[in-house]
Amino acid sequence: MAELHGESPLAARTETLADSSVPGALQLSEVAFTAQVALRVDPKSPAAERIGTAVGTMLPNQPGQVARTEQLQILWMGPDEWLLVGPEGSAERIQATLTEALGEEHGSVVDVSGNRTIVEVTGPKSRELLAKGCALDLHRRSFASDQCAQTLLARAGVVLLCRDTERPSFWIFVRASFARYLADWLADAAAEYRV
Amino acid sequence: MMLIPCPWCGPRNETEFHYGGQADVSYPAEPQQLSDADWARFLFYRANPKGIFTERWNHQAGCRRWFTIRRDTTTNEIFQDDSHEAVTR
Amino acid sequence: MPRTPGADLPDHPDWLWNSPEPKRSYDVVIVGGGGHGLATAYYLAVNHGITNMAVLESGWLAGGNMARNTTIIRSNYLWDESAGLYEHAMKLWEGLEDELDYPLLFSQRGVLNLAHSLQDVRDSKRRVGANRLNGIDAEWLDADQVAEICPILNTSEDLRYPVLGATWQPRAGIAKHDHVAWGFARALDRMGVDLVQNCQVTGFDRIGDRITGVRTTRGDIAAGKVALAAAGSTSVLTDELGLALPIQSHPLQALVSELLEPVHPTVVMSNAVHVYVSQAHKGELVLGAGIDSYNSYGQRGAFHTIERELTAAVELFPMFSRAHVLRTWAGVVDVTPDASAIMGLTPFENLYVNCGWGTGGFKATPGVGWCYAHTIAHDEPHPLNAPFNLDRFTTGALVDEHGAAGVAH
Amino acid sequence: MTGEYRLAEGGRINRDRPVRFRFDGHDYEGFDGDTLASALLSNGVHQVGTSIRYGRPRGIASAGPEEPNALVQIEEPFPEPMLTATTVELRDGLVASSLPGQGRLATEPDPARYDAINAHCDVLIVGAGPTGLAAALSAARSGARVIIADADTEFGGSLLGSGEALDHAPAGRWIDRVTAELRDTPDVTVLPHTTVFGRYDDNYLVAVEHRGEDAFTRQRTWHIRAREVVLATGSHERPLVFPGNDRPGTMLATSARTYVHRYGVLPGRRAVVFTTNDSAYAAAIDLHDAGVEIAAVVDVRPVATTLWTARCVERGIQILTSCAVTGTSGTDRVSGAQISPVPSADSAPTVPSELDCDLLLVSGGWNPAVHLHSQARGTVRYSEEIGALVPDSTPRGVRSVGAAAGSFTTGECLRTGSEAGRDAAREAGFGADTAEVPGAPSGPVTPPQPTWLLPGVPAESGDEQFVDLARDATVADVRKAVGAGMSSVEHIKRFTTIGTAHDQGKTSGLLSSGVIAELLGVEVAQVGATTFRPPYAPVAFAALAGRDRGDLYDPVRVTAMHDWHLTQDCPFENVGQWKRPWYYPQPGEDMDSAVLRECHAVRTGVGMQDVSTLGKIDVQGPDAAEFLDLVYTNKMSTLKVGRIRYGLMCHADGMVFDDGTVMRTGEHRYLISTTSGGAAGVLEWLEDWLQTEWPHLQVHLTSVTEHWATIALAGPRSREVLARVTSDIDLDNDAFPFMSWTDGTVAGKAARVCRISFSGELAFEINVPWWHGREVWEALYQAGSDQDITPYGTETMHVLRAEKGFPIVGQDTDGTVTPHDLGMSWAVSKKKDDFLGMRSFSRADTVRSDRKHLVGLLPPADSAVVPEGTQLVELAELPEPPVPMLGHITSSYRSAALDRPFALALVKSGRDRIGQTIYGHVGDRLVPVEITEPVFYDKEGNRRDG
Repeated sequence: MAELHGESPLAARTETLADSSVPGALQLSEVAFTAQVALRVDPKSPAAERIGTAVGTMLPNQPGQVARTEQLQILWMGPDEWLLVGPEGSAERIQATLTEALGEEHGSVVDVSGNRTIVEVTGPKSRELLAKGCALDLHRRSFASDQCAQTLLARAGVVLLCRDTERPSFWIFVRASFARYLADWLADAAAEYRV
Repeated sequence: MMLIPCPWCGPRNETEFHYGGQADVSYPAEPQQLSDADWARFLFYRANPKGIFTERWNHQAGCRRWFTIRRDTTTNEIFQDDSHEAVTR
Repeated sequence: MPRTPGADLPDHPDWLWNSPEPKRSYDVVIVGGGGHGLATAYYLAVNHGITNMAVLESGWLAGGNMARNTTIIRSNYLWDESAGLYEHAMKLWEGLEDELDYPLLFSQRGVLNLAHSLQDVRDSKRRVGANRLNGIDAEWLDADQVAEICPILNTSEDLRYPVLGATWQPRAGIAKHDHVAWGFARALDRMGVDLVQNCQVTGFDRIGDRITGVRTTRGDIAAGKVALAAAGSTSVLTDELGLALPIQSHPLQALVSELLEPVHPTVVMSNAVHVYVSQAHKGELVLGAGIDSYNSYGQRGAFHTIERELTAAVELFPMFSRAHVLRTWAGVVDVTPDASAIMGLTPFENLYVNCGWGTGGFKATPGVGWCYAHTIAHDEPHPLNAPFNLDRFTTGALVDEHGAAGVAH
Repeated sequence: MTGEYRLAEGGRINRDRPVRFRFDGHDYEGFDGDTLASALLSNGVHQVGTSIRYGRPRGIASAGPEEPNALVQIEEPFPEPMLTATTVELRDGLVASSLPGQGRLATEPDPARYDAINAHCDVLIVGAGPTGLAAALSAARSGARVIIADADTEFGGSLLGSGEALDHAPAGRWIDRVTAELRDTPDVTVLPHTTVFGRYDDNYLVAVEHRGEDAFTRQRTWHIRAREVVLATGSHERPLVFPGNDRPGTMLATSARTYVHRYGVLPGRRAVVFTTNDSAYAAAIDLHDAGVEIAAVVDVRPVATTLWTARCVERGIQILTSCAVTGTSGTDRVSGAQISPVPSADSAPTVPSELDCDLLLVSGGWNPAVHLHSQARGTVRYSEEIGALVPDSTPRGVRSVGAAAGSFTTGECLRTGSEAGRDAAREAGFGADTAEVPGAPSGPVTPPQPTWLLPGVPAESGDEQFVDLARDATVADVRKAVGAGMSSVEHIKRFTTIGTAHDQGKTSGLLSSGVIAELLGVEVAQVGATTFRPPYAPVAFAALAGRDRGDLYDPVRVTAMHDWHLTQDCPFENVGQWKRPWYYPQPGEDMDSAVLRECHAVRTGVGMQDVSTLGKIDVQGPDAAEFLDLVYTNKMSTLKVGRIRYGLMCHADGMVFDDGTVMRTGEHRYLISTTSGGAAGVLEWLEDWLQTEWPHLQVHLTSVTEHWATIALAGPRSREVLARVTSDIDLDNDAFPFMSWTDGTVAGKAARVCRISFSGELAFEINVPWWHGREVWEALYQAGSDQDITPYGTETMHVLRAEKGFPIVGQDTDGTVTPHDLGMSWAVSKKKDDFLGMRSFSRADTVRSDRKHLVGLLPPADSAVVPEGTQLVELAELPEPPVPMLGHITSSYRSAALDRPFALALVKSGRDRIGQTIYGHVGDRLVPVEITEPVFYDKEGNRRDG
């Protein structure tokens, strides 16, 4: 059941993010209300294969790999763990698909849509901005499109997803309770680009 | 700032990890059958070698998996598998 | 000659100690020439008349944690057992300068232990109450009173974790660590005790479960009794005997700034934000942090610990912003599961153990010496160190200073 | 006005931009590009203060970070203590003063911003002198990611001050060309004015970039993870020890050369040059050519190098070989140097001759800057050939090259630098070649003659022979330390304080080892040196604090309803990183009255609390029940789907460490809750057991803490309020009994509703997805408005649960408390074979009958609340300390329902003392308190069903 959403975790920071954006250098905004479903299943099991068939792509089996379908991004989160990200309102449909494909096999499907929100960071200054708080090597050769990583950004745990190596563009998945902190941190770190 | 090789996510800064101390300390099969002294050994006694230490880490900020590495407690060089060549520097 | 503030410390005496060759036999051999080893030898000589004794040090005398700590002295521990031992040490500190006839620069400028959360406040008041009933000077101060004692401390409510108050022990303070060690060493040298440097103990001689001597890089040395005072290296020694100890060795880092005009009148410790600060006699700020999480004998720690510590320092003391870090270093501290020490007999006859002082070693120095000497001389623990036996890990009668008191260092 | 010592032309200063500054109360002018030191020298100011112990005048002794004397306090633009005049960039309006002793910190807040950045590279090159630039060129051309950093404001290193020609052209051209190429190469980061000050595990190097006083960010800390590191850190010239070696006008020879070439400043008019090696000759020649009269070059060696001799002869400079400076004259400035032949076994003592001079240049050899090498666990050895410590090993991934490795000619530095850059890039996996390097003049070199104590100088003059100028420590001090029985360099350093000043012994470190060696009669190699600890150069606290300041010091975690709370102006309690409403004061209310009102509302009407911060973990799998049986003290496998049970978790030592509710949401599925602060720790703890001890158990854990916004609706009217916003949930007791849950719709949103109560009242816990939290909260608030629905905070929650005797883990427990101590044996299963903590309950200490128990306490009804933390004693009169203590008060409040104060406490044998009166020690008073059962209110539990 798709339903109208209330208030996203960064609704109160919409302006902060917009104000921190610098045309031609940096664009910051929230991507709110995506459907997010946590999946745990043995990647070698028939269930994993069934799930691959059901969602239209095999579950990525390399650390940090992201698989895409028209509707879904599937992020590798651990050796038997994935995060499926879909459009707003699709969480129940994704869960149903996964649960059905899982069948009687051991695995878990949990709606975690509210758990994290997403900050999109785009523009030539993105990497530098992120580097101020993220120790991962974000160079195009090390962290390319459709790669993801769970790591720390400033003092918050995040999932980083490279959406586009060239522009470049990143999604930062952050726990809802940490989202304002992260937005404030990003604004502070981006402040120098406005002068 | 050690670079700790998570077997899944690859080398990451030590700040992403939580230390778990000595590896291979198994929970006793039948705790109720143990003497107090043996139970105390399980609870509180851990090896404390100066040199190579087989120890556990949890990739807390990453994939959340626990894993085991060997590390030299005098140099922080880390060894994987049975290799004598440090994987880090 | 005009001397500038911060120019110097009092002069050392003209003579300190000899560096003799070890003899082949002693009544007592103390393994470890740090503060604890030296103090123990001192009280063995003074209180128990034992002088046919050697203190064996693998490197240079008092060059381990004694040379690396942040010199804070206090006795405001929660549990009766800890309070008894540390307060005994405090009383000894109060007379030590005269006794050793050495300028130890023991300065009772007080220690503030800050509270940053409501639970910190409860724990602090609990500790203050326990301290007072144990005869230890202690007060609970609210944020305004804290600001009166230490005006440079940021007590505003804007802090991420505001200072809600603090415990205050006026008799607490700092001393000059080298001077303390050298004071003991000089006294021992005068009494004919051998201080043997560059002498690494590599093993033990034993007959059954009776220890008869030590093997060293400078030859075998027979000993009536062998007392370990080797802090983080203790398990390396006892592994040889198959004697397991519940200690883990961790790095503990500290740093100093340049010499600065006096701004900081006391000692401030904050466990919640992991920093402790004093301003030493010459004017340098001395800062410490929490221990690094992993086992290490490397005498160096990780940089992020230093960064976090300085962040906390600048938050609490905004005026430190442009002070400079001159030097950072690390010691190796041996930590027990209950953050309390182990001192007493061992399953081996004539072998005694003192370790596990974690971050509390320096402040306990004379108290340890006094009690450990008693333990060695009488072959039974002094009442003050009796609770710090190894058996407590089996019975469960821990002296859980980190679980309950939440205050380290 | 140009300073009288400024050359008419030359130098890398910008003569079009004069800069006015003030030093020690006098106004001066210099140029953009000057340091404070060069500007002072250009105005003829040598003395920049007095020494710390003896108050002796001291002058500028160097041109770089090794400066031991010229310490300054910056006053404007903002106070900063203890910088070296030789590294302070001149700027308009700079106000500084000399600083012999303690620096001064500003009392006003520092307005500057500081931050940090992470960087990764294949090759990090530390130092951008000839060696570093050549290395960078080789590495950069291979396509490797290169970072090159240099502490100086511009690249070039020694070339900036040497006036050397490369390929017969001024070296500056090569520097500019290389720097430009590096800047233009993709993936090369060029960092001038950036000091790499520490090397940590796995090639993690830390640097501070000085971005400028007017920059948005004043200083930036770089955290650099490098595959390979090339240490092209150069070397420091060493002074010489002789009587009166501290007089202003005494300067390192090559520094004087730097002042001429880089700043166009003559450091004096007539110089004596005292050396043990060839490098000072270049200084003598260059200063001569710039117009300084060279009175003599005094060389301790018996023979000078032919090339240099010829150049001196050309210029009429006399060379005095086998001679030494054995004294100086002058008051505030050197006016003459006494020269004596170095005595040999068969020579008779001679009377020194005196040469007039206003500048005494010294060179005692060169110390490679091995600091970072040493921090990388590289070993060093004492090299007899160059009389200095040189790298003696190659730590993995770190190579020292050029002067840092003991190669001192520019040609050699360029060549080996280029090779090192190539090798480092190759090691990092790039097909690199050596970049071509320009030709640099070089010639035969006569080996230096390391000199520590001058032979023939009387011991009495030891207190005028300075070993560490910064600490005013002399040969006499070292002699005293040795005389006191000390032989370790570490002891002597501590005894004399040598090497402990702002420069951490850059000029004095090895010098003191040499002096110690001579006094002990041993080799320098035996004495060794003290450890090189980070930072290489002083670094400001704020630079390391970075941007994690103020609100960014630690994340502020908030719930979905946070903005609503903000509208109520409620104070917040920090609970871990969370901000939780503490209480909601109405106008004129203090905390006590607000809490009494809130408590009363919940007991008599209806209240609501934001409890979203509680941790939530989804537990799934066929073995979920078995797993939970192992980690909770009570049995969870028997819980029926749809029902909820309270659970306690213990560590294996039997001590309580977390608690919460367990909902069975399916045959193989549970949702468990944790304390607000404990969520992350509990999840990791559970994963630990699951992954490492019981990997055979088929269970998956997923944190869903923030997925849900959770509202507690509590009080006898709660059912009535909830009924107004839900139509599909039967709220009747029988249909929806205590400790059960159901899914339904609340305020139009899909919700999971639980019948649990932490207050003892009829209560519901409503869970909705995060983004509906505020809407549903407001809907409930609206629905209860006619019932005076009362939002309440953590304080009221604490009071209400305490009235019911419910403990709070972390407040009523402290890591030493078992479930039995809490009186919660009912939550410890006796039917299970094992669970975490079970074995520990039968240890000698845990079976003691006199353990501390959680009990209730009643102070006199009309008395004040007894403070939490109060210690409890048995006797009405206090004996002398130590006073035996029975325990302490863990929770203490005024109860609205009971209209009296009450408390919870951990008391020795507490349950056996119920009914007894003991005493709380409050201030210096004893307050009687009666021990009671811990449940004060609704003992029968009748209220939970409304």
